[in-house]
Amino acid sequence: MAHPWMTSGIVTTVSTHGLHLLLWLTLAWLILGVFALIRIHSLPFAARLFPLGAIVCLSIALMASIMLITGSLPQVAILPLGLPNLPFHARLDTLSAFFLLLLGVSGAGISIFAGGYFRHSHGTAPGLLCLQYHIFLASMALVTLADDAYFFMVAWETMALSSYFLVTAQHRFAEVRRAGFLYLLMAHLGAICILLSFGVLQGGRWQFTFEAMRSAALSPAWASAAFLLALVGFGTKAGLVPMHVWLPEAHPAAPSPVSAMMSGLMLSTAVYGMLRIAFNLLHIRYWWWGVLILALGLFSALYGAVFAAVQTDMKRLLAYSSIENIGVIFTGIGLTILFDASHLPLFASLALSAALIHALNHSIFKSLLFLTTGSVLHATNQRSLGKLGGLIRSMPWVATLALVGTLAIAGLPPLNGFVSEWLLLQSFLYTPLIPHAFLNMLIPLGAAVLALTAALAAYVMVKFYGVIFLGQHREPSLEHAHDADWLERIGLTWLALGCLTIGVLPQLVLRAAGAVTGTLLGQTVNLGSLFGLLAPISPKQASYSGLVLLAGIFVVVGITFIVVRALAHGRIQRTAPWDCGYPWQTSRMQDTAEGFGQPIRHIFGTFFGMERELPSPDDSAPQYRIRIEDRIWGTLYQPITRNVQRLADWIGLLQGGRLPIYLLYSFLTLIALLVFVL
Amino acid sequence: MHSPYMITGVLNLLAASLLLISFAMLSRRRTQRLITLFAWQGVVLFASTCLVGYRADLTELYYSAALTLLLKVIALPWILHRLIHRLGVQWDSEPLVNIPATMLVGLGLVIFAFGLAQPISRMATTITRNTIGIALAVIFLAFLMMITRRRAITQVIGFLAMENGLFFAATSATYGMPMVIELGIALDLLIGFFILGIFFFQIREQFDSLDLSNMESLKEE
Amino acid sequence: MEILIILGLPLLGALLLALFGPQRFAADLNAGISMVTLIAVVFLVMRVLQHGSILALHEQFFVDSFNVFLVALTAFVGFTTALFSRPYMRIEEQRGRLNAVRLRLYHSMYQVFMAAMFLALLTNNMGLLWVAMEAATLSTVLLVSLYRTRASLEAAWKYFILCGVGIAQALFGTILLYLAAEHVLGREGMTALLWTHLNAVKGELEPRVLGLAFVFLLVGYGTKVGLAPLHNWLPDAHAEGPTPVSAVLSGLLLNVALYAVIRCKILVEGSIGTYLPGHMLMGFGLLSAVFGAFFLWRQRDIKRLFGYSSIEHMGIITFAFGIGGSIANFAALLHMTVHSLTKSSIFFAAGHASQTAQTQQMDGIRGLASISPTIGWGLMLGSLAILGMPPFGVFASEFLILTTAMREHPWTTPLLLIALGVAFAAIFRKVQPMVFGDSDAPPLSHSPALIPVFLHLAIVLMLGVYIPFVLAEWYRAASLLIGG
Amino acid sequence: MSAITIVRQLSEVVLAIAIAPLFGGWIAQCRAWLQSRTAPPLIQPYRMLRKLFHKDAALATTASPLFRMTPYILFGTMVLAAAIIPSIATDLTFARAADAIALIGLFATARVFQSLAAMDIGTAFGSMGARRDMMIGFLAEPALLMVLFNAFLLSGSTALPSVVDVRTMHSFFVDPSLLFAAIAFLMVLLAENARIPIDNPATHLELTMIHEAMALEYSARHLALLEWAANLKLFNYACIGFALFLPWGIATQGRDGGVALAVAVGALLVKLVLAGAVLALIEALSAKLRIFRAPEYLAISFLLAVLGLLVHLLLEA
Repeated sequence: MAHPWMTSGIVTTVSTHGLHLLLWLTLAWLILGVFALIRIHSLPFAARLFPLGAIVCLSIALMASIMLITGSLPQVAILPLGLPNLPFHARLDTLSAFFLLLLGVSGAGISIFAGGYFRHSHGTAPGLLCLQYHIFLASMALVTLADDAYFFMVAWETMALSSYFLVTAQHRFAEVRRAGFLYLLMAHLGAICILLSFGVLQGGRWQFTFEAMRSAALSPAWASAAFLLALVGFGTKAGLVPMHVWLPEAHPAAPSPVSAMMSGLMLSTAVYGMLRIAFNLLHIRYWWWGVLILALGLFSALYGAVFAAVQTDMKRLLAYSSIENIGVIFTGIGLTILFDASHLPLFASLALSAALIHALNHSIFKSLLFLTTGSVLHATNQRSLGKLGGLIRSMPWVATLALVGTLAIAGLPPLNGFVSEWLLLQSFLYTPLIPHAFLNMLIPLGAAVLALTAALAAYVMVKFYGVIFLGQHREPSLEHAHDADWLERIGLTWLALGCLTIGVLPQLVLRAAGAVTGTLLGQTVNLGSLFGLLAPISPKQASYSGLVLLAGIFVVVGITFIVVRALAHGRIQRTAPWDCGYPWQTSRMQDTAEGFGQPIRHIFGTFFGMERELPSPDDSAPQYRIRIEDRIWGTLYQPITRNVQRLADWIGLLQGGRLPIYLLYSFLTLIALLVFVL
Repeated sequence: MHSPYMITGVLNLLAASLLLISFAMLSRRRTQRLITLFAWQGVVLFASTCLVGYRADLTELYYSAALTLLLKVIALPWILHRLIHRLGVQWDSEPLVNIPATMLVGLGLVIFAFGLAQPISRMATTITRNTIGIALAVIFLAFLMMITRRRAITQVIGFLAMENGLFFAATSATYGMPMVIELGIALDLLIGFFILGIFFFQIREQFDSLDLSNMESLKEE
Repeated sequence: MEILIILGLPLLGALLLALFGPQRFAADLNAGISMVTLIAVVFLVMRVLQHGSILALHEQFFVDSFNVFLVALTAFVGFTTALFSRPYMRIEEQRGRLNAVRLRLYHSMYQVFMAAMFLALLTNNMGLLWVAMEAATLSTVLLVSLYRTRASLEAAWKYFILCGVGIAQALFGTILLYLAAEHVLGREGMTALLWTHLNAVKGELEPRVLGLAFVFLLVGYGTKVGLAPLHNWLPDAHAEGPTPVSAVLSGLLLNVALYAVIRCKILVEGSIGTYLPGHMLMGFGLLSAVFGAFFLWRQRDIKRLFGYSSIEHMGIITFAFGIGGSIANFAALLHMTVHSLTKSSIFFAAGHASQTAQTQQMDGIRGLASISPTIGWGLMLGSLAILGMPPFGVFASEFLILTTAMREHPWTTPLLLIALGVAFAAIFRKVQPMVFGDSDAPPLSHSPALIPVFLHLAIVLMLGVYIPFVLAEWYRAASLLIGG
Repeated sequence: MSAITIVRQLSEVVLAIAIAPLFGGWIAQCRAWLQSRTAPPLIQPYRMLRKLFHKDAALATTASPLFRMTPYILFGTMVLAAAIIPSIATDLTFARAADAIALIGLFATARVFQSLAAMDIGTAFGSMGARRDMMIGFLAEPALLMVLFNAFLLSGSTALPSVVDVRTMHSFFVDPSLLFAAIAFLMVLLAENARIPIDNPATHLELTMIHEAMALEYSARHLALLEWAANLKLFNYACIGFALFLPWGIATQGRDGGVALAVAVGALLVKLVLAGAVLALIEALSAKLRIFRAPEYLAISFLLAVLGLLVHLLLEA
């Protein structure tokens, strides 16, 4: 396509050598990390490196966007590394470029923030932390660039490993260790499934480059097997229910920038992997795959939202909300497969754009929110919602930026969260065109579930923001909570601006997503003009303009304000809040997080394993305690461990300690083999 | 000269006696008896080796016969005797699991061994080829003996008996291995045996008995 | 003439160390000898790389691409282990677990053991191979029982009896082999046991006899490889011997035993023409992998734990050799290399760890990363490497093995994956609390020798992302030679 | 866009702002009649607003800027919504800026801001009200979406102007599925606008109220804006309902000269009068539900909407 930018030389060189440049940038991260080892114990030294990493992030984002717009894709390269008969293949196409863009944009904000975040570090030495951090970034970039199974697996597991070490940075706490163990174990099992999936994909020709897999023609059974394995593998990493158990443990355990990266970036790489296999490596898609993913996605979304609503730890709450958003993304993928399988490419690309944009949005606002929790954590040393409150007065910066994130993740116009959900609902509207009697009656209910989830998300975020930043301080110490320092503010502001920009000018990202859908599905939705309406199918069908909404609200509010001031007056008297005739109220008497979750517990009681401790009426120091548990843990995972234990006990009997018995074993083996050969 | 048949007959007789001795070892309780039996095994081996050597006039077989005489008839039994005197266990007897049953199993093993030896002896060119089965049987019986025994020393004797079986197999199947190997094997055997000798005392001072039932602490509890 | 140096020097060293062992410099002498041996090996390797395989001393010795790489590996790990054992043994001596006399025994036996392994690898004579294996067993028996504790004696005794009996079976197998060979090659010139000659005529050897012979050889040497259910000696010996010995047992002896099995397999497969031996190996391999993995689940003793892990990995390697074919053999050789490097480094770290905590019970070992980070991270990274975490080399070989298995025998992959998964959970849940968390134990008196650990891990890491051309060619030639 | 469009747009907005309180007043009047009370005059709402605007605002000491911004934001969003919804004409400047789904989003934004403001003071009632309001929100939204789905199936669009245009093409044709949808929408409307049977705008008993609980801390001009915004919200919902179910009279694309507009205004007034009466009737006949009966109530509306959907799919297929 002839683009004005093409004239400028840099852009052309970038777009022709994009892949190599990207690989070098990835290497730059690694070098930065190794460099940090020089003064491994000096915190300021490491802290100075993070912004440099952010610069690399920015350049990667920039290049990725250039590639998406003008790049001559795909580009391939073969690295002088890897196995002798299977060197590392790298490939840059629109899909990987899109996810690199995502990585760069959010990564930049997180890295800048990290520069200010890591302060008095206990646990892993700062230099080592810096190394692990940048290895994590680099491995995620390589995952999107890998073009053969081995390279992919290496990058993938390196990602898991580095993030594991980051999660266990404060390994002195037992629960952190437990979380880390659970995380790495699940990650590894997932990786085994992915490996198996590749094993199936190569279709018996023992070619492990993705190129070969693309051209492999699998029988329906094998294709489905590969797809299911991939679903389990990537679903585990993405935190799809019921493979999600590690997520609410691991994300809170990590330092906040790491939680942000895991939630915002790493989960997206899982989405990338799913798309890569489903739409690029597999040559065909069957409609029931779509139904399966759709069901899983919707269930995860609802499950995540409901559990997030009853959390009392702010980072756990965000972790569950990640499960919800991943569910939404996979819902989009499911719809895409459904449309694609029933040969409706336009709507398929609509759903896929929705999924991609939501992945991008999620990475931005979830990073933003996790980082704000980081600032709050630093300012108050509190993670429990029950001990926070009123921070909007002591930390206005964080509070304001967090508000942006809150509104965005709650899916409210005119911010970015709404755009993707709107697109997704739009694509739901066209499901009646799918030629399956039952499906087009059932799937609308899916839309209803999605709407319910979105509204629940709003509920959750109101709780999150209201309890942390609004109201009165639940602890006296919060009076002196200090606001974020300047690096942190820059990082947060960057991400908040991201939320706003995408919300107001969704066409920007719609173009990026369009490039992807163009390559994967051979069709793009109606992109519209950059500042015009967002009307993916046609303005007649449905249209939306965040810009108008934002501007409109501002104008009306402005006018109203002026008018009110002109006609009436601005006089104000400060008084105490209405105490309902009970003047001895303390700040502890505010509504608590548990209280806010109560309607959810009441309505969705069947989801949880709950145990309550109600105080007795004549209790001098009454205590109300409630524990919410994940049912899936007890029903699915404990039995597995129990059986392994039992099996291990049986096999353990072989090592009974009696020499004659051992001799008997070898004797019997000998006899058996002799009989065998005779 | 004597007729080859006669020599073959004698050889077969010796082989049979070897088998007999193995069965006897399987059923003996007294350590001392076992040692004597082991020595007898050595004697039989020596005789058979000499005969084979004479029949196929191979000088190196005489060497290995001499080696056998030195090692298995004189040295080892003597050392064993000294050992059990030093350890003062010459008179102690050990419980055996149900001798008739063991005998029956042994019988089964012998049949199995003969069956196994068919293809081998069919292709062997030696005059003693049909005794390979017996050699194999001796090995199996020694194995069985090791399994059924509870005392360290008796197990070692079982081990040595197995070595004898192997040696017999070597001579009977192939007129013995090349001399280098023979020497190597003998050397290993000797060293191993000395190590065992040292072991016995260490085990004694640690466990104050040579009963294997004390040595069952390393296991999956 | 490198071969003579490689064989003679350790023996000479053993003699020297036996004569004046108690001196202070004994440990350094030990390391020095190993180093010179290593240098000689390097020369030998270069010769082989230039001129291909060598026959020497009336064909009694034979070096081809298969065993030369094992020789190199053995010499290398032998050297690093000697380096490691200097501070380790000194600390043990301070702790009063060993006295000068025992140390002398240790050093000289260490060299004898090395010599025996070199002999086993280099000899062309199946009989000498047997003798060398037996010699290796005897020397290690003394090493295992070095502490003279009840447990170590028990372990050594079991080790001796089981391996002795096993090796006896191997001898019978050798005899049968000789019988078959003599039938073709004749007694004259004693070529009937030379592997090269056997290999030349393997097609004419009587199949049934060789089948029987292979069973005996497999059971015999397999016992030393630690294949389930012949493995029972292995965990005890690993747990109760001094750590350097556990390292060389796991890292080297098992490899050498497997090497013997593979040599036999080449002959037998050539003779009987079916895949019977391969299938036997696969069966043993799978059994060991699965059993090993499940055994791991309930371990309390750190060295015992990694002993079982050796069983599992030997199972995997054996399985790969059983599959046969260039890629599987390649993977198996690669796995041999990375396993012995990783496992020995793990044992180094584990040894220092148990010295720090003054116990081998894993419940007693805590917070290594905070006491002495090098030990802690060494243990952590080593364990992750052995668990097949990329980018470490173990993953490379496991990747190849798994994918080949998927193609050749799909039904085996679930078993292997279960084994890998269980092993991961079992080992990692034990290692993490040892490395992380808090501890109040004092650091070691001598600075631990962890250069070997990180050297090994670095090599393993490199093999994960980049296999040098030389090495690759080397493996290729070897795997072609093994064929199957 | 031509000048006439802008004029049309402005007049519609002004009209909405102007008559929204009147609509609220009219409902109150009807209720009074039904309860055989003497009704307050129709212009009572205006009086109240005027009075509130001239009072001094009493602001809690713990209030943050968010608390003071919220009334303006609420008012703003509602006015914007009024500008987007085709109440008298479809060819408007802003009409395409948001389809029905986006409108729901807009209302959600307003709701979230109000809830946050309610939590800002940190009294028990505020956050209780916020909690309940959000609950109603997430219960109502699925039903609402199903209603829109229904409309989409009928007119192939979720953009209200297109809906109106399409539906006014074939005159007075009523699809059976619309019946279900309409009832569902009505139920949602009651719930969303804090009316009986979910909430009682007249009560000030702290434990039962929802909307009032959130407005508890507001006074003077802030309260005035809140009330006005609430009236506008009700008005907007009514207009959405008209656009979806009774579009006749609205000046459609092309046929929107002065006369048509006049007709449209008249039609709108008539519809409003009728709707007010109906609402009042419902409110008079039904009693307020316990808060935890709300799920059942909204589940029923959801059920109706889905039934409408199925009926449609069945009859079309």
